[in-house]
Amino acid sequence: MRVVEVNRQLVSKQALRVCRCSVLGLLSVGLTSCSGILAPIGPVGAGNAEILIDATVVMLVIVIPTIIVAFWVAWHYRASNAAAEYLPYWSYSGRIEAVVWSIPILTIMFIGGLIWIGSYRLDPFRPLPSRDPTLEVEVVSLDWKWLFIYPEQGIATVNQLVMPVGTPVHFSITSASVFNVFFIPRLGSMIYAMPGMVSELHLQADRAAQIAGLSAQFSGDGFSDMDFEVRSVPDAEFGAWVDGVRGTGPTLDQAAYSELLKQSHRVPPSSYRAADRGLFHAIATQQIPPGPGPQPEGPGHAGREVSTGGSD
Amino acid sequence: MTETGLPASVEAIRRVREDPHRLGHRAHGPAEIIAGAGHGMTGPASKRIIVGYGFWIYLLSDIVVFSCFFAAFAVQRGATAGGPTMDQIIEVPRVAMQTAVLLVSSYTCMLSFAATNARSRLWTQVFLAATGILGLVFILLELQEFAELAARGITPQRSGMLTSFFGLVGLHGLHVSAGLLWLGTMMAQILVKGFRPEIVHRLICFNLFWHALDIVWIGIFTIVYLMGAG
Amino acid sequence: MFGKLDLSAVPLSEPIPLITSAVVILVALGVLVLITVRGWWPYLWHDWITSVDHKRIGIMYCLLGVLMLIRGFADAIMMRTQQAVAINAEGYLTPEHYNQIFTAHGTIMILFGAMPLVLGFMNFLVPLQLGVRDVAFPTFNSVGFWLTASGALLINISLLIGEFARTGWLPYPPLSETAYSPGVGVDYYLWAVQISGIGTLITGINIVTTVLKMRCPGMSYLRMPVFTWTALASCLLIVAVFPVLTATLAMLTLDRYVGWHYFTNTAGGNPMMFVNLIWAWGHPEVYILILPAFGIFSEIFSTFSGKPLFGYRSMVAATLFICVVSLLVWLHHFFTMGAGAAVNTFFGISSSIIAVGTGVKIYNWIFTMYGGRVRFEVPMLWSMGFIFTFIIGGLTGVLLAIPPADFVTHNSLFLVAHFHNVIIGGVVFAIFAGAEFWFPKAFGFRLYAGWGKVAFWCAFIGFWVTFTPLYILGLEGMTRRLQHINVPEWGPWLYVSVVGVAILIVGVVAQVVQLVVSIRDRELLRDVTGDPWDGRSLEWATPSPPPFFNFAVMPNVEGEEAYWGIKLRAIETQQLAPEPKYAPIEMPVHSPVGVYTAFFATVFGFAMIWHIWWLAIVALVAAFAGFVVFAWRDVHEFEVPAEEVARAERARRASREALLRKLSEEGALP
Amino acid sequence: MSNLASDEELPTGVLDNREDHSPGDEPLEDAGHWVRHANLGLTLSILLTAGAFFLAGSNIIYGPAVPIALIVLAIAQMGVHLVFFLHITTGPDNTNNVLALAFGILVVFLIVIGSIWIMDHLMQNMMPTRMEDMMQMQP
Ligand code: HEO
Ligand code: HEM
Ligand SMILES: [Cu+2]
Repeated sequence: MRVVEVNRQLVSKQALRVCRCSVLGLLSVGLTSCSGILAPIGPVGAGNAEILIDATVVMLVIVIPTIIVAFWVAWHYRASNAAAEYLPYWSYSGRIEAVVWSIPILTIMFIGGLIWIGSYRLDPFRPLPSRDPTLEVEVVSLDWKWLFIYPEQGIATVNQLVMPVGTPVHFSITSASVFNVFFIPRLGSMIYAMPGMVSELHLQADRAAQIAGLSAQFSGDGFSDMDFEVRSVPDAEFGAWVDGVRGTGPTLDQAAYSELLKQSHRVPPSSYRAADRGLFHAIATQQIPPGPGPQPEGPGHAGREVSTGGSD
Repeated sequence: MTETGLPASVEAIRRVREDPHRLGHRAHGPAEIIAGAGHGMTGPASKRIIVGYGFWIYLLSDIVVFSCFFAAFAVQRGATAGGPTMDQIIEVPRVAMQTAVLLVSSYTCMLSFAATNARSRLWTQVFLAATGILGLVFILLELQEFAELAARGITPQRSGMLTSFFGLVGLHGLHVSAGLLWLGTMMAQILVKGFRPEIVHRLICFNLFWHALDIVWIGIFTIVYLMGAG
Repeated sequence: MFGKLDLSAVPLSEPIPLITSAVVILVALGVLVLITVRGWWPYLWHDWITSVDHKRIGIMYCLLGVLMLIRGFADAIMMRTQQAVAINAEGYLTPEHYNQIFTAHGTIMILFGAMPLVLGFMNFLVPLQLGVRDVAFPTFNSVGFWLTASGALLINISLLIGEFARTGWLPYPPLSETAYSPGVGVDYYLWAVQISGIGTLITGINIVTTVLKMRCPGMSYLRMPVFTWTALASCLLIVAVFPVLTATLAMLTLDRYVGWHYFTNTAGGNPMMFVNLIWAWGHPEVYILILPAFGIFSEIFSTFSGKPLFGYRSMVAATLFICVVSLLVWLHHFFTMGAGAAVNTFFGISSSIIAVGTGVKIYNWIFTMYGGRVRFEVPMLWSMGFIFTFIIGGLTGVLLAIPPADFVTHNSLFLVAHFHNVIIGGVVFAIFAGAEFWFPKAFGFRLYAGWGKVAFWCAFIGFWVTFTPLYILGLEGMTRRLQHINVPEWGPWLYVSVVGVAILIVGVVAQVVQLVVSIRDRELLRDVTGDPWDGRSLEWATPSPPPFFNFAVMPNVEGEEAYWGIKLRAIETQQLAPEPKYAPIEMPVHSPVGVYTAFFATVFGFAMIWHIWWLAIVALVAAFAGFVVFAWRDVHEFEVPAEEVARAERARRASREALLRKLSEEGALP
Repeated sequence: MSNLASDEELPTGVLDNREDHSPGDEPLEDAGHWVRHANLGLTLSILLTAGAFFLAGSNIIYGPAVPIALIVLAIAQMGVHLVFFLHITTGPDNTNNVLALAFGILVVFLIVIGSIWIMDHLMQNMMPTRMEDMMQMQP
């Protein structure tokens, strides 16, 4: 995405939001708050939402008349309507067949183009254009919490992500146990977190906000609480926050990490004053073995897993 | 609406003249009823063909099972997890031996069916027995290979690559073993019952099965062994 | 001796599964006692359990499907109520329990509810529509059905003994590997699905062979009814992709049982490969369900419009097009896994291309009604409900097929709403429509329309009230499979959804009442002619219910819409075709091999799940022995004497002649 | 008529009485014909197999092309098996068999090639070793 385009999107944001709300309103036939993926606060999310809405509108243009015609035809040719002609043998018309095939084909040609361009433009691996330097964040999904390592700052957090406004963030994502999906709805695109793999995602927040992130792939009993808080803050505040974190809390060394590896529910946000630089790499390449999963069950539960410890 | 529940037909018949061509309802000329091959005009095919064809469809689906194991092997070839690599576990001479044995067994299998068609019980049994013995040799060679690998600590539990290797080769071996069981049963049936139609139909199927296993083996020795050794 | 199994496998501390299973067991016992007291066993055994008649097997498939739909629906009610009460709270279901419920719901609904129903329809209808007497392999047909029943039984056993998987209906590793799911839940899943999958494969092979090799004289490909075409396409997909399921599950089984590394997250295992393979099956699977549904609607639209299907050839082409293209779209279920833009583009475009084939069908149905005499009988109501619902569901499907849009909707409730929209609006509506439509054919009397209409409206409104909120919640960022909700703002929509479920419950009740009322009034609703809807394909040429040999004489087809042609000729000439010469008919003998195999398959599965190795071996040997005994039998067929054939056929002719007389008495004829 | 008398008599119709044929079955010929057929098939297979094993162990052709040659030989040999052992031909009596085979090959092809393509891209994009390289490149 070129810078100009990003700007254009920023300018048209207001208009876009009106459009969004109306489509959403259409869907919900009622009042609804404009939040979620149709109220993005970053360029990626804006791209996602715009494509979603454009495609919806284009298809509705075909689909609504289709539905109306279907019901009109059914009603008009009802058996009790003696006024309607009856053509008991009419079952073929080359011209209609041609139209019937072309309407969907043409629609899909447009959608196909959208898919093509959109897939490349919004490829999660593709860096965002920006004059500001990119912030690196390493993300590890654990049972059942998220670990964020800021390699450049040398700090780490659990279940909280703080990022500066207007700065692209490059996430390198892996998992230390099972699959999860890293997703911050209002920033846009999600991507899988997988053991032994490093997926990448580029996101950016355009204004200061406090929003939520979550796992979008079921990962076990603690999954429902695998959400984390996301704060986008002005640059200065970010610096202050980093300094604050550096000044407090424990360090993330092997021992602390192996504590994290154990399964636990509802882990409150916390932070580490210092994090091992090579830790993420060691996790991703599985030099540190992945989390152990549920601990051996107590007696008397043949074949059944019961709540697997952890703080709740 | 009439009371008879045939509103459309009655109305249609009234207006049949509106469509003298009966578009889409033209009869394709009176055809006499002929039982035959199921190609549309002739009615259901004979049992022999139905059975053979059904089994053919089954075989295609079985090949799809194999294709998944092939795909897994292709994907996990490099996943040695620090363990042995492909070229360290392959012994080409034995594979050549196995291939030869299986190929000849395919040949004898086909001869057995030629004998069946010539209604020779003796030769059918002889060639089936030959097929079985060759199949057994194949299995023994494979077991020997697996045992030797295991003795060197090379087991499927060692790495993803070995898992997919043993999985693919073992699946084929399992099929051959099942084929042997089937073959034994068939020989007993011929002995007891002779060439009844249903037994001949089963022999057709067995023939198909055995040849299909040979085709799969061609894929295995090429992709796993020959290409792995290189 | 009993592997991992001991008394503690029964979840004594959890009242819900315990009470449910107690009730189920009591009801089952009650039914068994009733059967015994009434002395129905011989009838059940000879005419149903060991039957190899495709119609009986079809009906049993449907019965199984309906039972499982109800079970799945009960799960759905629990999930919806749990989510409504668990807002910033724990709700009444623990995660362990809730996670089993959605897994069981998905698995049961798709593999043991919808699949058996669809297979049941195919079994019942394909030979009738082709004008033949049975499927290609009647005995294997029975094996196939009973294996599916065996899988369903295993899943339901898990309610009481042990637990079910807690992984989602497609058990992604590493979560489903032993390290993260040490219990027996995943093993139940694996064996239940594996066994029933093999049953499905057998049925698929059977129907492909039937359609390709066993048509009555004159039934060329382009004269086959569209339902049969869709059955063929669906079964081709079964034959193509169920082996993929078999292979994938076998690999996961090897990982779990002998410590191999196909999909583990260590030692070179590759969990992404599972995702890849399972969707290579999973995506075509949903088209296996929807294609026959399209077939059902095609028959209904044309019958109730009193017109041939518009664009028959287009319809066939679109069916085959969907069949083939559906084999190359599977990646759209994991766009967000990171395969990159090129791959996503390819699979995104191929997915949306499916909409072309589907769109053609929709338009052809509309033009079928055009110029017709549309009768709004209950099947037609379902069909109109389908058009509306499915188009919207398809639209959201295409949205999901756009990778950048999927990047924010994947695994959200938007997705959940999409697939319920197409599955309920497509498959389930088709099943209800088809049930109304062919019920008289199967049982000899019609269903009472009044309650049918109530059921339809409840289902239609209930569906939209239940699932529209989920679309909205998905757009709000709510993800699927949440046991409790931490965002109170979502609450109102979840309550609305519960209201929808309540309406659906009323619909289900109405459906049951309809059945009861219809059985009570069956004499009033009796279908004496065998052609209650003024039908067009060959199944309506037989009496209702058809004799076990279907056709006294194989019809000789001379054009499209075989029965329509025969019927019009009869009306035109005011007489039936001349009476044929009756000949004896060979029919396959009944055989217990199906239940026998399935019994040992169940035992085998159960033994494997609980690591009772000796029992597993015993079961395998017993199953093999059974097959050998079966292979040894001498009598495969019995002869129906010509007189019996003649008697049945003359009764049929008499009723048709009466109908013709009535027509001319009414003066309806030109 | 070499087929068994006990099998039901095939009817004569408008088409050739053997207009349909199932794979693996031997169409109407005398036994000698099929033995010759089998001999030919065996000979061809032996040649192709020997060729494959020979090529794999030698450097007679350009090394990197050896796998290609092996695959071509394998395909040829599968063809030989289909024709000589399974009696799949292009005749009209075989249309359905060939169609089924084509469908099967299509499915196998889609699954194998599709999986390899997808998995390749996934690994390319996300193997952590790739990161390792990048880290080494950094100053
Ligand atoms: C019967 C079942 C069924 C059917 C028929 C469909 C139909 C379609 N589905 Fe859906 N699906 C089904 C069942 C599922 N789908 C899923 C998930 C799913 C996902 C993955 C989303 C994700 O995980 O992130 C995508 C991309 C699609 C796409 C589509 C498309 C493009 C169609 C098309 O076939 C729709 C075509 C129909 C249309 C378009 C309407 C009619 C056309 C007209 C009127 C012509 C004019 C219109 C246009 C040209 C647009 N589906 C899942 C989730 C599984 C899970 O994750 O657990 C299930 C179960
Ligand atoms: C009758 C009304 C139905 C209701 C109210 C209902 C409700 C639900 C709910 C609440 C979920 C869980 C959503 C979540 O993950 O948050 C779900 C999942 C699912 N449903 Fe349904 N459902 C219904 C019918 C069906 C039918 C008929 C089918 C298929 C034939 C089906 C297939 C599925 C599948 C495959 C899942 C996914 C399971 C998983 O996450 O692993 N449902 N349904
Ligand atoms: Cu799909």
